[in-house]
Amino acid sequence: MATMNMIQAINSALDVMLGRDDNVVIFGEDVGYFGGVFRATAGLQKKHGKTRVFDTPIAEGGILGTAIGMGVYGLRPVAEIQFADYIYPAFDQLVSEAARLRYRSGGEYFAPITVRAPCGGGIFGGQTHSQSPEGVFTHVCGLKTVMPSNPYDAKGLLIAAIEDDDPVMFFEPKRIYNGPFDGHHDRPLQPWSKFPQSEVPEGYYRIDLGKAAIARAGSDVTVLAYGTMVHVCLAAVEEAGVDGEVIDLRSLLPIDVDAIVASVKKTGRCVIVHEATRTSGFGAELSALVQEHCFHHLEAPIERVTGWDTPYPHAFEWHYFPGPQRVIPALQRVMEN
Amino acid sequence: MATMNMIQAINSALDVMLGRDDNVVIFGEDVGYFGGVFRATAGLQKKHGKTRVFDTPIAEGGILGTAIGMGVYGLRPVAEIQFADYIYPAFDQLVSEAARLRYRSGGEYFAPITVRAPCGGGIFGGQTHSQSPEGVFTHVCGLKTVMPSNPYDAKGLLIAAIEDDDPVMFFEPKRIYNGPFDGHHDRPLQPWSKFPQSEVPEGYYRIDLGKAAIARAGSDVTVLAYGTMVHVCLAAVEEAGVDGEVIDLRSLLPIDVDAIVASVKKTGRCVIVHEATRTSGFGAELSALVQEHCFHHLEAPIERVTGWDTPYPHAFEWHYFPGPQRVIPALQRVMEN
Amino acid sequence: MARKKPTEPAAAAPRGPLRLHIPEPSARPGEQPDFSNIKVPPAGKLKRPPLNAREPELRDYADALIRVLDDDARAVGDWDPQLDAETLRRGLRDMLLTRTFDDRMLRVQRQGKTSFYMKSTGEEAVAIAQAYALDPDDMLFPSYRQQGLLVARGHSLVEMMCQIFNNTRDRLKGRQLPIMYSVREKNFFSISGNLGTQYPQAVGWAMASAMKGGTRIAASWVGEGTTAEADFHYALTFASVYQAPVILNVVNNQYAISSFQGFAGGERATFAARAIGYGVPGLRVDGNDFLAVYAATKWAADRARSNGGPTLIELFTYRAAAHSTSDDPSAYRPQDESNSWPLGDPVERLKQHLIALGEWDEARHAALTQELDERVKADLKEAESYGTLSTSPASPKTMFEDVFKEVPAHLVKQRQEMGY
Amino acid sequence: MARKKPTEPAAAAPRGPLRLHIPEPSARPGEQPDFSNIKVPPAGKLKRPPLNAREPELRDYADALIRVLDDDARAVGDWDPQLDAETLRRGLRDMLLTRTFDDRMLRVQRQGKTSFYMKSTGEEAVAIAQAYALDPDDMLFPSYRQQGLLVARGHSLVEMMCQIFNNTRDRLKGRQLPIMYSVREKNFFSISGNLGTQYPQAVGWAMASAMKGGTRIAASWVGEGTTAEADFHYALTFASVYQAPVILNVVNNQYAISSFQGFAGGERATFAARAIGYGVPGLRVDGNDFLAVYAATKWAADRARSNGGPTLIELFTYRAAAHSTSDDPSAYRPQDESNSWPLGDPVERLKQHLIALGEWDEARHAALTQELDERVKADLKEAESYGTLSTSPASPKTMFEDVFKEVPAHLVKQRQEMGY
Ligand SMILES: Cc1ncc(C[n+]2csc(CCOP(=O)(O)OP(=O)(O)O)c2C)c(N)n1
Ligand SMILES: Cc1ncc(C[n+]2csc(CCOP(=O)(O)OP(=O)(O)O)c2C)c(N)n1
Ligand SMILES: [Mg+2]
Ligand SMILES: [Mg+2]
Repeated sequence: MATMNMIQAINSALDVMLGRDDNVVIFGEDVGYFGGVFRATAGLQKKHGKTRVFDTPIAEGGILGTAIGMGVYGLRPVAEIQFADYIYPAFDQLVSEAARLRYRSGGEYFAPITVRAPCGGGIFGGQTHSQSPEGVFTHVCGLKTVMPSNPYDAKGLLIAAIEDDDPVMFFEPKRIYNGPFDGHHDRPLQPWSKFPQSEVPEGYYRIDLGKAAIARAGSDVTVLAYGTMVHVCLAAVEEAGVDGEVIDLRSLLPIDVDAIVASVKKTGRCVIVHEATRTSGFGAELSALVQEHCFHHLEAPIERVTGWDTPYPHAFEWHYFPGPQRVIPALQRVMEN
Repeated sequence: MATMNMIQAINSALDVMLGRDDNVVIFGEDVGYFGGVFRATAGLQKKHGKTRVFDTPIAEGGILGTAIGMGVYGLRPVAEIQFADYIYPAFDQLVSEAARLRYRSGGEYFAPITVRAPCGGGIFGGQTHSQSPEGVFTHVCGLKTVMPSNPYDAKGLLIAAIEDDDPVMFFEPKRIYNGPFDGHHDRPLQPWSKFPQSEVPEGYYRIDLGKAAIARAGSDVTVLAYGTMVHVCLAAVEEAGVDGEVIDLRSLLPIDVDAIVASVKKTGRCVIVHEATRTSGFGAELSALVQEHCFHHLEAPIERVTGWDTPYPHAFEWHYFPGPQRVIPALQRVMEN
Repeated sequence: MARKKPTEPAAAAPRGPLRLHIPEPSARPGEQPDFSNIKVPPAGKLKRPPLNAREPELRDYADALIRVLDDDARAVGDWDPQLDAETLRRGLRDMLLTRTFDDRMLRVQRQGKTSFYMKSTGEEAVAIAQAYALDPDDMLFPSYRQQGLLVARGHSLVEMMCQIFNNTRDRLKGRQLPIMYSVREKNFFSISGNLGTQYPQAVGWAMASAMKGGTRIAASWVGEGTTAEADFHYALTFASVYQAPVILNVVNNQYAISSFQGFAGGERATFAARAIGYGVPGLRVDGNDFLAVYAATKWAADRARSNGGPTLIELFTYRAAAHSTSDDPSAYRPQDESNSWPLGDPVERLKQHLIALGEWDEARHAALTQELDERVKADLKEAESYGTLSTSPASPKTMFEDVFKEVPAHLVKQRQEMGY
Repeated sequence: MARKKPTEPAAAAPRGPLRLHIPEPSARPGEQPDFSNIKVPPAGKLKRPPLNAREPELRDYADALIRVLDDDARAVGDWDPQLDAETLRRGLRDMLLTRTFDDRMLRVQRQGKTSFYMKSTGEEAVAIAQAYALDPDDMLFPSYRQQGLLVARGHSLVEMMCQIFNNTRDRLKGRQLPIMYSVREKNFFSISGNLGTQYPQAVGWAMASAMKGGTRIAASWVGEGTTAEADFHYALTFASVYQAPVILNVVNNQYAISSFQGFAGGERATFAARAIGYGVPGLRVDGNDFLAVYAATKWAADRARSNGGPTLIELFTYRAAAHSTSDDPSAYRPQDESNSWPLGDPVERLKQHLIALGEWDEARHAALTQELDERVKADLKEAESYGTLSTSPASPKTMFEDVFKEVPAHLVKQRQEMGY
C-alpha cells in the first residue's frame, strides 16, 4: 500500500501495465520525454523506453487512428488526449472505426484501445479546458465510458480498461487530481492523503467496468453522480441534512442499472448530478432509465442538476459549476414531495 | 401551389433562397454539376452559376470549416454532408467553432450556416448510410437541430434554417424523400403526391424553428416522434386502435416543450419513438423533460421505442427499424397501466 | 526603386476584383473526350533509384510517370521487374478473373439478388500487381475498390459472393453492405464505409510491426478524392515522423463519384507530390501498366523492409465503370470517355505484352476468358445455394453480437425484446 | 539478372528486424544547446520571383531561407523591401511594445490577478512585419501567439488588458481565457482554444471575398506543431482547389509545448515544403528578420490580390519564453538554449539595422524602452481600475447570452434558476 493522489494512481496503473504486458504502449501529445501536461506519464519513458512511451504529432485523429492500427496488430495502446475538449478531431476514428470494427468485421478485428482524457472544469481553464463530453460517447454503441472519482478507483478501473478488448473512453476529472473537491471553492483543498481512497496498492489490481459503488448509504433519496460530482453530492447531502444514498457510477457504459434501481426502489426519490451541459447529457439517459424501471416507486419527480447549456465561462466558473449551492435545493425539492 | 416530393421541396427551398439572397451559397460533395447523389441540388448550378452552387473536395471538416469562414465574411452557406454518417470528420468544426463562435467572441462573429444531411435507414444502406446522429447535436449548446417529416415542412423549415443567424443542423430522413414510409416495407410505397403535405407553394414561406406540429390529435396517449417515425407512429396508433396524439417535433433544439407538456398533461401517457440508437439518444432527453414537467399527470411509465444499440445491420434492416410491430406493443403497454 | 509606405494599399498590386476559381474538367456529357492535358512520357526512360536514396533526390518521380510497357507492348528500361512468363500469365488470369467477377456481380445486383455492388474495371493492375509485389503476410488496408487483392491472394470467390448476398455463409453475419469484405487469414483488413480511415490505421499497424522488431509491412489504398480527408494527412505525418514501414497508395482513377480529380487538387499538382512536404518519396506510376505497378511497389516494399521508411505511390489510372450500382456516369462525363483513356486497358496491355513475348495467343486468351466465366458461374451457383439477400439472410439473432466482446446486459435485454 | 518468383519474399531486401524511429532533439536539459543542424544561408542571395511565377518554378524557396539583414545588420539583395526609416522605427517600437506588454502581463499573472498568459517573446517580427505588409482591411485569423498583430493595428492595450482581467470592460464578457482576443473593428478574428480551426475558416473567408469580387484577402497563422492537425490539410486543399486569396503562415518556433518540431515532421522536410504537394508556393523565411518577413508577406499579398492564389509561408523562429504560464521549459530543453539561437533576436536585429543606417542610437533606444514601459504601466493602471479576475468580473447575468442570437426559452429558464 502507498498513499497516492489521482495522478500518481494513474501513473502507477500505467507503470504496472507497461511492466506486465509488452504489448501496452502509451503515447500522446507531450506524454513522452516531458511526462504529460498533468504529469500522468512522468518517468515512464525513462523507465520503459522510447518505443513504449512516446510523444506524438498534434493530431488527435492521427493518434487514435494509429492506435487502432496498433491494436489490430496486437498491441494494447493507451492514448492520451491532452484535454477532453480536444477529442473532437478524433471523433470519426472513435465512432466510425474503434466502436464499429469488431461488429463490421464479424469479430475478425477489434480495437483494444484505451483513451485517457482529463475532463471537467473548476480549474479556470475556460471553455476549451473544462468540458465534459462523456455523454456523447455513451450514445455510440461499441464504446465503453468510464470516469473515476478517486485514486483507488482510478488505478483499478484504468487497469481494467487497458485489459479490456473493447475501446474504452477513460475520463479523468482533472479538478480532483490532487484532492477531492466538494464544490466549496472558497475553502482550502484537502489533499488526497487525508482520505482513505488514497490508500492504493502499488501492484496490480482491477475494478471491473460496469459496477457502481455506494459512496454513501442512505434512505431518503438516491443521488446519481460520477467523477468530481460524487464529492459535491457527498457534501451536499450532509449540508442539506438529508439521508441521501450517493451512488458513484464509475462506469457510464456499461451502466450498473441494478444498483441504481435497487436504491431508487428503496428511497423513492432520485437526483442526478453531472457537470456536463444538461440537454441530452447522460443525466437524461439516467432519468429515463430510472423512470422506466422505478415508475411505481417514485414519490417525486427526478431532478437533474447539471452544468448550464452554455460554454464554460472563464470568469463565471463558480456560477457554472454545479456545486452544493445547486444540489442542496434540488435535494430539498425532492424531499418536499 | 405545386405537388412536390421531399427532394423537390428541398430543391425548391434552395432555389428560392438562392434567388432571394445573393449571399446564399450551396456546396458539398457532388452537389454542383451533378446535382447531388439524392438530386437535392439538381439544376441549381446551371441556373445560379458555378460560384453559387459548387462541388467540393471530399473533406467534411474542410467543407464546414470553410463554410464558417464564408459565414464570417457575410455569406449564408448551405453545406451538404452527403450522408449524416459522414459528418463526424467535421465534428470539431461544428462543436468547437460553429457552435461556440458567437459566444466566445462576445457576439462579434457568428456562423449563420445550414448543414443539410440525409439521415436514417430503411434503404438498405448498411451501417454507414443509415445513421441518425441527431441526438449528439442536441447536446451541443449553440447548435439548432431540425428534422422535417414531409415536403411542406421540409421547404418551410429549410428556408427558416437558411435565414437563421445560428448554425442549424438540418437532417433529412432519406427514406421519405419520395413518399411517407410507415414501416410496412412489404407494402408498395405511396408517393407523396397522394398526400396533402405534397402541396407546396412554389415561392417563399417559412416555418419557424422550435414549433412542433400535431400530426394527429388524440386523447389516449401522447406519441413523440420526428422524421420518418411520424409516419410509423401514425400507422401504429391506427392499427393499435389507440386514440394517440402524435406530435411531430420538427425541431429538436429548440424543443417545443409547451406542446409536449400540454399533450401529456391531457393524455397522461407518453411513448417516444426514434430510429437512432436508444442509449443517450434524444428520446432520453424527451423522457426526462416529460417526467420533469408532467410527473404528477403520468399514469404509466414513459416508453421509448428506438433503434437497437447496435450498428445498422444491412441484412436485418427490418429487424432493426422500429416499425409498427414495435410501436404497437409499446402503445398497448402504456394503455394497460 | 520608389520607397513606399507599407501600410498604404500596395500600389504595385492590382486591387481586385478577386475571382473564385472553380475547377472544370476537360469535357462534359455531349462533348468530345479530351485528355490532351495528360502528358504520357515514353516508357523505360526513368532510372530505378537505389533503395536508400533520400527523398530530395527522388522528387522528379512525383511529377514523372513510371512506365515499363512501351507502345509495342515490350518491357523496357531500368524499372522492368523481369517477371517470368508464368507470373505474367498468372497476373493476366487474376486481372481477368477480377473483371469477370465484377461483371457477373453487377448482373446479380441488377437482378435484385443483392442491394449494391462496386466494380474495379480498368483498375485491375493496381490490386493484382501490388499484391504480387508484397509478401503474403504483409497487411493490407484497402478501400472498397481493391477486390483484386483478394483474388490475387487466392481468396474464395464463393466466400466473397456469400458476403455480397449476406447469406447464411456470410462471415460478416449479414451486417455489412456488399463488398465491404474482411478476410483476416489473408491479412486483408475490414473495409470501412467511411473514406480514408484505414490510412492512419495502416500506419499504426506498421509502427507496431516496427516496435516489435517484426518483418511485416503494411500497405493501404485510397482514391484520389479521398486524399482531401484528414486521415490522408494524419497517415503521412505519422508515417514520416516515425518512419513507419508502410506503402501509402493513391489510386487516381480521375473521378470521385461525379467529381473529377481537379476537385481534389489535381489541377495544381500530382498526388504523388503530396509526399514531398513530408519528406516521403512519392512515385507516380502508370496504373494500367502491370509491370510498372509491380516494380514501383516492389521498390517501396524493399525500402520499407530495410528500414527505409514509407513511400507514397500514385497509381494513375481511369475508373472505366460507374462509381457503383447507385451511379450513372453519363450524367457527368462523356459517354465513351474511357475508350479515349491514353494509358489503355491494363488487361489488354499485359495480354499484348505476353503475345509479344510469344508466351500467349488469342486462342489461349479466348479459352481463358471462357474458363473464368464458367468458374465464376459455378461459384455463383454454389453461393446462391446458401441464399441471397432477397431470400434467406443470416440469422438476426447474431445482430447483437460483436458490438462488444461480450454481449452486455442492455443488449441481451434488447435481443429478448426483439424476440430472440 | 536472376528472374525471381514475385510471391516469394524478396531475396534482395533484408528481412527486418524493423525499427521504429522516435525523433530526438539535438539537446535536452543539462546538455549544451546544439543548433549545428540548422543551416543559415547568407542574406541577400535569393532572387525575388515575379508575382505570376508558377509553383514548380518556386520550389527552391521552400527549402531555402529568405534573409535580408546580413551579419553587419545591413539590408541586402533582391528581397530588400526598401522600407523608409520612419516605418522601420515604427516597427521597432511596435515589436518592443509587444515585448513590454508581454513581460508586464506575465508579472500580472504571477501576481494572481489573472489565471493565464502566453508570451510571443522572440517572435515579434512575425506579427508586426506581417501586419505591416497587409492592408488594414485584410482579415486576420491568428493563433494565440500573434498579439503583435493587434499592437501593429493600433488596438487599445487597455482593451486587451480588460480581456485578460475578465473585468467589467472585457468585451468578451468574461467568457474567454485570457489572451483569446476577438477584435472585429481591427479585422482580427476570434482566437480559438482549439488548434488550427482558424486555418480553413480563413480560406473560406478568402473564398467568399473572391466570390463577391472583393479586394480584401485573408491571412492565418498556426504553429509548426499544429500543422499535424486536419485543419492544416483542409486549408491547403481548399485554398489550392479554389485558388483562394489567402496567406497561410506556419510559425515554426521549434517547439509545441515540450515537443520539438521533429514531432511535427521537421526532421524530414521544411514546413514550407508542405505547400508543394498542393501546387501552392511555399516560402521559408528568417522569422527574426523584420525585413525578410515583410518582403515575403508583401509578395504573397500582392500575388493573392492579383488573383495569383494562396501562398504558404514558414516563419523560421524560436520560442524564447515558456509555452504559457502553465509551462516550464527547463524540464525539456537546455536552460539557455534561446541565447544560442543562430538567427538572433528580431528586436535587436532591427535595432542594429537602424543604427547601421544612422537612423537610431542607444540613447534613443533607452528612451523608447522607458517610454513604452511607462505607457504599459499607465494602461495597466487604467485596466485594473475596471477590475481584475480576482476582484470584480463582468456580470454573470450575461453568461446565457450569445449562445444563440436570441436567448431561447430553456436558457431563460436556466438563467432564472441561477437567480438572474
Ligand atoms: C467520409 C466520407 N465522406 C463521403 C463518402 C461518400 N463517398 C463514397 S465513395 C466517394 C468518392 C470517393 O472517390 P475516390 O476517393 O476517388 O475513390 P474511388 O471511388 O474513385 O475509387 C464518396 C464521396 C464516404 N463514403 N465517406
Ligand atoms: C486540438 C488541440 N489539441 C491540443 C491542444 C493543446 N495545445 C495547446 S498549444 C499546443 C502546442 C501548439 O504548438 P504550436 O502549434 O507549435 O504553436 P506554438 O505554441 O509553438 O505557438 C497544444 C498541444 C489544443 N489547444 N487543441
Ligand atoms: Mg477516384
Ligand atoms: Mg511551435
